[in-house]
Amino acid sequence: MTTARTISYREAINEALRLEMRRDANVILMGEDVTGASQSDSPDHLDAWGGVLGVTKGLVQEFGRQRVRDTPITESGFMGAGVGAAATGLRPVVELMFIGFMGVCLDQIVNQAAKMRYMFGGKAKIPLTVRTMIGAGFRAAAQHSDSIYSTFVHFPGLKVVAPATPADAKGLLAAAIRDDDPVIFCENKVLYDSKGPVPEGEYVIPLGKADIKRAGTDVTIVAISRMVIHALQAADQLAKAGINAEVVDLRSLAPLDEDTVLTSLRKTGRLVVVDEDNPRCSVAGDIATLAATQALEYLNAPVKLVTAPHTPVPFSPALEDVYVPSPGRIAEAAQATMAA
Amino acid sequence: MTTARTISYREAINEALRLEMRRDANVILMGEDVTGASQSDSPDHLDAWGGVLGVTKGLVQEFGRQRVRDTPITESGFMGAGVGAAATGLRPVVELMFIGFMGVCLDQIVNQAAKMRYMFGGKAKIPLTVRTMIGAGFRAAAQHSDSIYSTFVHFPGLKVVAPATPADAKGLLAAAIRDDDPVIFCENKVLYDSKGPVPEGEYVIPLGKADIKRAGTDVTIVAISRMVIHALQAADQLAKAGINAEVVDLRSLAPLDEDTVLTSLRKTGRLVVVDEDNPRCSVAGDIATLAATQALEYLNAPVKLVTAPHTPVPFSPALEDVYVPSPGRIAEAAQATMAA
Amino acid sequence: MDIGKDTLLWAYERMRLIREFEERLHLDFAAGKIPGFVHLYAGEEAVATGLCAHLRDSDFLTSTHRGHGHCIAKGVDVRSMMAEIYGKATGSCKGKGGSMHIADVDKGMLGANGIVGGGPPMACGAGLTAKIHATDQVTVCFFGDGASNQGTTFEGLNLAGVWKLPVVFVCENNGYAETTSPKYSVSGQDIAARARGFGMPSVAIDGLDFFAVYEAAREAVARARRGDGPTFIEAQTYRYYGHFEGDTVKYRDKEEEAHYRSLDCIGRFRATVVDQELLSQAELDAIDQRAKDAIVDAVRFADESPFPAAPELLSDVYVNIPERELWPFQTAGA
Amino acid sequence: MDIGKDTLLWAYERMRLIREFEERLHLDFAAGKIPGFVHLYAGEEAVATGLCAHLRDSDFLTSTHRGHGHCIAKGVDVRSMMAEIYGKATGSCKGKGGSMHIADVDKGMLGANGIVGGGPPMACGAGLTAKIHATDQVTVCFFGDGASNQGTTFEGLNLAGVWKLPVVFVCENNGYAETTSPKYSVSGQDIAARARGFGMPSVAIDGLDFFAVYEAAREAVARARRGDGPTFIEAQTYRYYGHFEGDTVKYRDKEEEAHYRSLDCIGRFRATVVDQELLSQAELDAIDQRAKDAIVDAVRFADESPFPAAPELLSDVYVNIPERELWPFQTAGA
Ligand SMILES: Cc1ncc(C[n+]2csc(CCOP(=O)(O)OP(=O)(O)O)c2C)c(N)n1
Ligand SMILES: Cc1ncc(C[n+]2csc(CCOP(=O)(O)OP(=O)(O)O)c2C)c(N)n1
Ligand SMILES: [Mg+2]
Ligand SMILES: [Mg+2]
Repeated sequence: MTTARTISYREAINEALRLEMRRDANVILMGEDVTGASQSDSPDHLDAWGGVLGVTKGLVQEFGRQRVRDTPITESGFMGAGVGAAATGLRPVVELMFIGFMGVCLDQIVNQAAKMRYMFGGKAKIPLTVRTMIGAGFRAAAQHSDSIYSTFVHFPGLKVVAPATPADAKGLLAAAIRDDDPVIFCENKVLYDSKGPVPEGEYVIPLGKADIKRAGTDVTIVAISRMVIHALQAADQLAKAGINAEVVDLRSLAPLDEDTVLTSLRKTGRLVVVDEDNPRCSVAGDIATLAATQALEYLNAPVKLVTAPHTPVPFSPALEDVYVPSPGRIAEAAQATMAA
Repeated sequence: MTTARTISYREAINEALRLEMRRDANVILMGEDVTGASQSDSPDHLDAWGGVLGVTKGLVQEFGRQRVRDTPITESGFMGAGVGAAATGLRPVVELMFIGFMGVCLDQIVNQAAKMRYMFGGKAKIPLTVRTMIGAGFRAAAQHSDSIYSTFVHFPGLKVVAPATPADAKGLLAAAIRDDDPVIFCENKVLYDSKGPVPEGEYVIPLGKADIKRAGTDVTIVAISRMVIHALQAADQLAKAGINAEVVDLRSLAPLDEDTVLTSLRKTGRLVVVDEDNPRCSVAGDIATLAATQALEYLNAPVKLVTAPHTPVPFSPALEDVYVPSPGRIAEAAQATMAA
Repeated sequence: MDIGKDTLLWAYERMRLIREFEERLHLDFAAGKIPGFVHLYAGEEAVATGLCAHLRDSDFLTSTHRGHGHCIAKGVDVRSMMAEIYGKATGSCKGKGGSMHIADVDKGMLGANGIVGGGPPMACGAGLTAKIHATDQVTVCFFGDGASNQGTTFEGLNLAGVWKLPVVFVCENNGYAETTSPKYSVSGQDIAARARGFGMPSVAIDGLDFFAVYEAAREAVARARRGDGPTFIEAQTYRYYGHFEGDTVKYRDKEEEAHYRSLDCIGRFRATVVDQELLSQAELDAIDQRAKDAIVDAVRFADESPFPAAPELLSDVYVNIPERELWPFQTAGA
Repeated sequence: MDIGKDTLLWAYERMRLIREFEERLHLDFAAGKIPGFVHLYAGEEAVATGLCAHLRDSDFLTSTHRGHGHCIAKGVDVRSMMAEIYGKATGSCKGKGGSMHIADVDKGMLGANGIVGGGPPMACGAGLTAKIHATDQVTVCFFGDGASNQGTTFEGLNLAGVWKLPVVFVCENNGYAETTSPKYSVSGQDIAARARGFGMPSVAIDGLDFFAVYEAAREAVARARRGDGPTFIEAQTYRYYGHFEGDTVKYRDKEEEAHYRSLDCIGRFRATVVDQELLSQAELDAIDQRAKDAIVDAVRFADESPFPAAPELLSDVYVNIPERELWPFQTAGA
C-alpha cells in the first residue's frame, strides 16, 4: 500500500472516479450537471458545476464529454441507459443526485438491473454503479434528506455500500466500479467536507466486509455511514463512564458481513444498532434479526435500536437535529443496555 | 353484524368496493382496464375485463365511466392523479396492477402521498387507497410475482395491509377506503379463488389489528397473506406431532400490532415468522426485531425466519415451488425451535 | 387593453411583493440567515402573476422547487411563507416543509415540490376532482424547462388530454435547469410543439411580458373553465439569480444576464401602464413602498417567531396512528 | 423491388417460424401444457422481420412482454425458446425467465420485458455502448401502442435525440393495450407525430405489409449506422389472439378480426413474391414445411428436457456473493 495524505470525503470519491476511469476506458460517468453547461462550447463554461456539490469536478477536463455526460432530467431515461450500457459492455457510473429521487427511476434499478442476470439464467452481467447522496442535516427537507438505502437492500441482485470515512469512500467506490454486479454507492452529503488519511494510488476495499472502527469489550455498537462518527463520539463518552464500546462500521449493507457482527456480539453480549434510516424494514432491523436468529444465546440484554423516527425528515433545524440519532442518544442506549 | 355467506376473496374485494362506492360518492376507482374497452361505446364491450383478473367486474355498470376509469399505461400519471384527487377532496382507489410495477410510480406514492401531510404541517390529508397484487405461484416470473410490501412499510406516512381471507379482505378494504391516510392494499392473486364466510352488508375491520387465526400455547407463528394459510396447514401437521402452535395473522403490516405479537410471544416463548417477501429489510425481520428489542426475556429459543430466498422469483414451476415457504418448511422451523 | 384597473393594481402589487421577497432572501441567505436549498423566482414574476390573475381562491395550483412566486401570486400570506423558510412554528407548514415544500392547501396551493416533474400528475388529480364534483375549478400546473423532459410531465399531459381535464400546463422556460439549457436537454428544442403532439392547444409566449402572459392565460383558463380541456403555455423567461442560493453561476455570461435584466418584467409593466396612462407613478410608488414594508414585516415576524417544539417531530405523519408506531422498536428505555 | 432473394427467403422463413411457434403455443396453452402469462405475436410477424432483416448478430434489440417474434427474427434458437417457455433447464434462460423474460444476449437480444415502457431507456444504453466503442452497431427498440404513452418511452426518445444515439424506435401499434385502444389512451391520437416533437424523423407505416416495413427500416437502420441518430417508426399492425392466452377478447368485434385476418402479412408476402415471380410456390411450401418441422422438434425438445434442479433457485442472482447471503437469517437449522 502507498502512503496516505489527508483529503476530504469528496476528494476521495473524485480520486476513485479518476483512477478507475484511467484504468478502464469502459468506465463512463453520467448524471445531471455532472459537468455543467453542456450546451456551451465555451471553455469558460466547461465543468461549471461538476455535480451539484462539486464531487465530479475536473473529470471532464481529463476524460472529455464523451465519457463524462450531462443528462436531461430524466432519471428513468439515463438510469435505464446505464443498465443497457452495462449489459452491453460498458461500466457506467450513474449519478442519482439524491437517494430520495429513487422513486422516479426505481424500476430500472430494482426490476431491470437487479433481476436481469437471474431472469436471463446468468447470461448477462450488469456492472453498474449508482452513486447517490444520503443524509439529513443539510436543512434540505423531506425529499432531499432521506437515507432510504434499506429499500435497495431489500432487493436481491443489488449490492449496497455506505462509507463513513474518506479512505473507505475511495476504496469501496473503486471496488464498486470493478464489481460485476450493480452496486448502489451511498455518499453522505454531510460528510463531504470531512477529512481523513487516504492512501494514494490504487486502493480497493472488498465489498461485503465490515470494519471495526474502535475495538471494545462491553457493548457492540453497529453503525452505518455518518452514524459511525456519532457512534465513535458516543464511545468516547461511554469510555468516560467506564464502558468500553466496540464500534462496528457496517460499510457494506448488502452483502452483509454477518461474521464480523456476530464475532463482536459473542464477545460483548450487548448490541446497539445505530441507523439514520427509518426503522421499519431497515438494515438496523436486519442486525437485530441477525442477533435474534443467530446469536440469541450470547445476548445478555435486549437489543437496542437507535434510529430516525418513523417520520419524514423535517425541514426546521430545530426538528431535524432531533431526527438524526445523536451521540447522546447512542450513549444513553448503550448505558441502558449495560444496565439491563 | 349481519349473516355471512361463503364467497371468494375476489368477490369479497369487489363487494367492498361496491359498498364503499355506494356509501360515498367521493370514492372513485381508476387503473388499467379496470373496466376494459373504454374506447368503445358499444354495450357489448362495456366491462370487457373488469381488471386483469376480473376483480372490478360489474362496477362500471352500477357507477358509470365517470367513477370507474380506465387509464392509459402511465402509472406515475394516474397514481399522481390519485394523489392530487385525494388532496382535493376525492377518495380514490387506484389500482397498481402488480406490486412489481411500483418502480414506475414510486415517487408519487412514497415522496408525494406519504410525505405531503408532514411537509405541509398537517394541512393536507391524502385518503388514497392503492390496490395491488402480490404473490408468487402464478408462474408469472420475476416482475409479476413479487410480494415486496416491505418497501412500502419502510416509508413513514403509508399504511400497508395484506389480508389472507375473504372476510379480512372485505373488512380491511372498507377500512382502507375510509381511512384518511394513504393505504397500500395488497391482494394475493393466488388467493382470489379461495372461499370463506364473509359478512353481508357493511363490514369494517380496523387497520392495525392482527388476528389470531389459531390459538395455541407452544410456539407463535406470525404470518402474512397467503403464508397464513400455509402456517395453518403447518399447525395441523405440528398438532399431529403434539405441538400446539398459535398462528398470528398480521393483516396490517403498518401500523404493526405489536401487542398481539408480544402477548402471544410471552405465552409461548418461541417464534417463527413466515413471509413470502424477500428477507432483507423485511416485515419478517421487523417481527424478529420486535422480539429482540421488546421480548428478549421471554424467548426460550432463537427466532426462526421462514421466508423467500434473497433471489428474484423464478419462472420455472420447479423452482417457484421451492421459492415460496411451504407448510413443510414452516413446520420444520417450528419443530427446530421446539428442540432448541 | 382589456384589463381592469383593479387587476393591474393587483398584478403590480403581486409582482413587487415577489421581487421584494426574493431579493430579501438573496441578501439574507448570503448573510447566513437562511437554512437549506432556496430557489429564487426573481425575474419570472410576470408568469405566476399573469396566470393567477385569472384564478379564484377555489382554483388549484401545483408548483415546483422554485415556488415562492406561485405562492404569492395565489395569495398565500407572506408572513407565514417567510416564517416557513426560516423553519419557524408559525410557518405555513409549521416549519416542517421549508422553501421547497411551501404550501397552503386552503388557498388551493398544493405545494412547492422537490421532485422535478412531480407536479403534472397531481395537477391532473386536482382537475379530476373538479370534473367529478362538476365545479368549474381550474388547476394551473407550473413546471420548468428541465421538468419538461421528465416522463411524468408527458404522462400528465396525456392523461389531461384523455380525460379532458381543466388543467393549464405552464412551462416556465427560464433557459436553464441548474446549469443545463434546454438547447442541450430538449431534443428538437421546441417545448410548446411537443405538447401539440398530445392534442392540446399550445403556445410559446414572451414570459417577461405580463400582458402576453395575461392574454394567453385568459384563453387557457377560460377553456378549462368551460370544460374544453387542457392547454399548454410555454412562457419564455429568465431567472436573475443562481439555480439556488450559493450557486456561483459559472455557466452563463454576464452579457446574457444584462440582456434579460434589460427586459425586466416589472420595469416593462411599469413603463406600459404609465405610458398608456392606466396607472400613475404615484400609485405604483405607493405599491412599491407597501411591498417593501410587507417584506420587512414578514422578516420581523419570521425572526421573532419560535422554532417548533421537539414533539412536533412526531406529529402530522398520519391522520391517525398509534403513537408508539412513530418510533418503533425503541420506545421502552432509550 | 430492391431486395435480394436470400433476404426474401430468410424473411419468409422467419415469419413462418414465428407464426408456427405462436399457433402451437396457442393450442398447447389451451390444452393446459403451458404455465404463466403468454403473449402471442401472431399477426405482427412483418414488423419484427422487416426490421431484423437489416440487422447483424452484433446489433442489439430490446423487446416487450410480447417478445417471441422479436427473438425469432433476431435469430434466437426456437428450441431453447420453447424450452424456456416450458420452464426447462435447457431454456435460453435456464427456465428462470419464461416467456416474459426470454433473452439471448449473445444474439444481441436484450430481453423481453415484463414492464411496459421498460425497453426504451435500455435501448439508449445499448446505443451508447456502440457510440462510445465507436462501432456502427444499431439498436432496435420495440414497444407497443400502450407503451407509447409511458413516460419512460418519452425519456428514451429524448435521450436518444440529445445524444444522437444509433437507435431505431419501433412502436408496434396493434390497436390494443390489453383491452384499451390508442383511440382512447393516446391523446391527440397520432403516435408518430409525437416522436417528431423530439426532433427525429418519424413515419407511420402499414405494419402488415412486410415490404413497407422493410423499406422504412432500411432507411432508419442506415441512418443509425451512419451515426445520424434515432428514427421513429409507428408500424400499424394487429394481434390475432387475445392480450395473453386465456383472454376471451370481449373488447373487439369478430368483423374487425376478420378484416385484419384478410390483410394477413404472410399471405400478402406470399402473394406479392409469387406474383412478381421473386419466389416460387415450391420454395415457399418447402419453407412452410421446414417451419412446421422446426416447431414440432422444438416442442419435443422442450417436452423431453428436464426441469431445473432445486439448487438453481440460488444461482445467477449475483456474479459474486457469499452463499449464505442468498437465504439470510435462516441458514442454521431450518
Ligand atoms: C426528480 C428530480 N431530479 C433532479 C432534481 C434536482 N433538481 C432540482 S431543480 C433542478 C433543475 C430544474 O430545472 P427546471 O425544471 O428548468 O426549473 P428551474 O430550476 O429552472 O425553475 C434539478 C435538476 C430534482 N429535484 N428532482
Ligand atoms: C409498467 C407496466 N404497467 C402495466 C403492465 C401490464 N400490461 C402488460 S402488457 C400491457 C399492455 C401493453 O400494451 P402495448 O404496449 O400496446 O403492447 P401489446 O400488448 O399490444 O403488444 C399491460 C397494461 C405492465 N406489464 N407493466
Ligand atoms: Mg429552468
Ligand atoms: Mg398494443
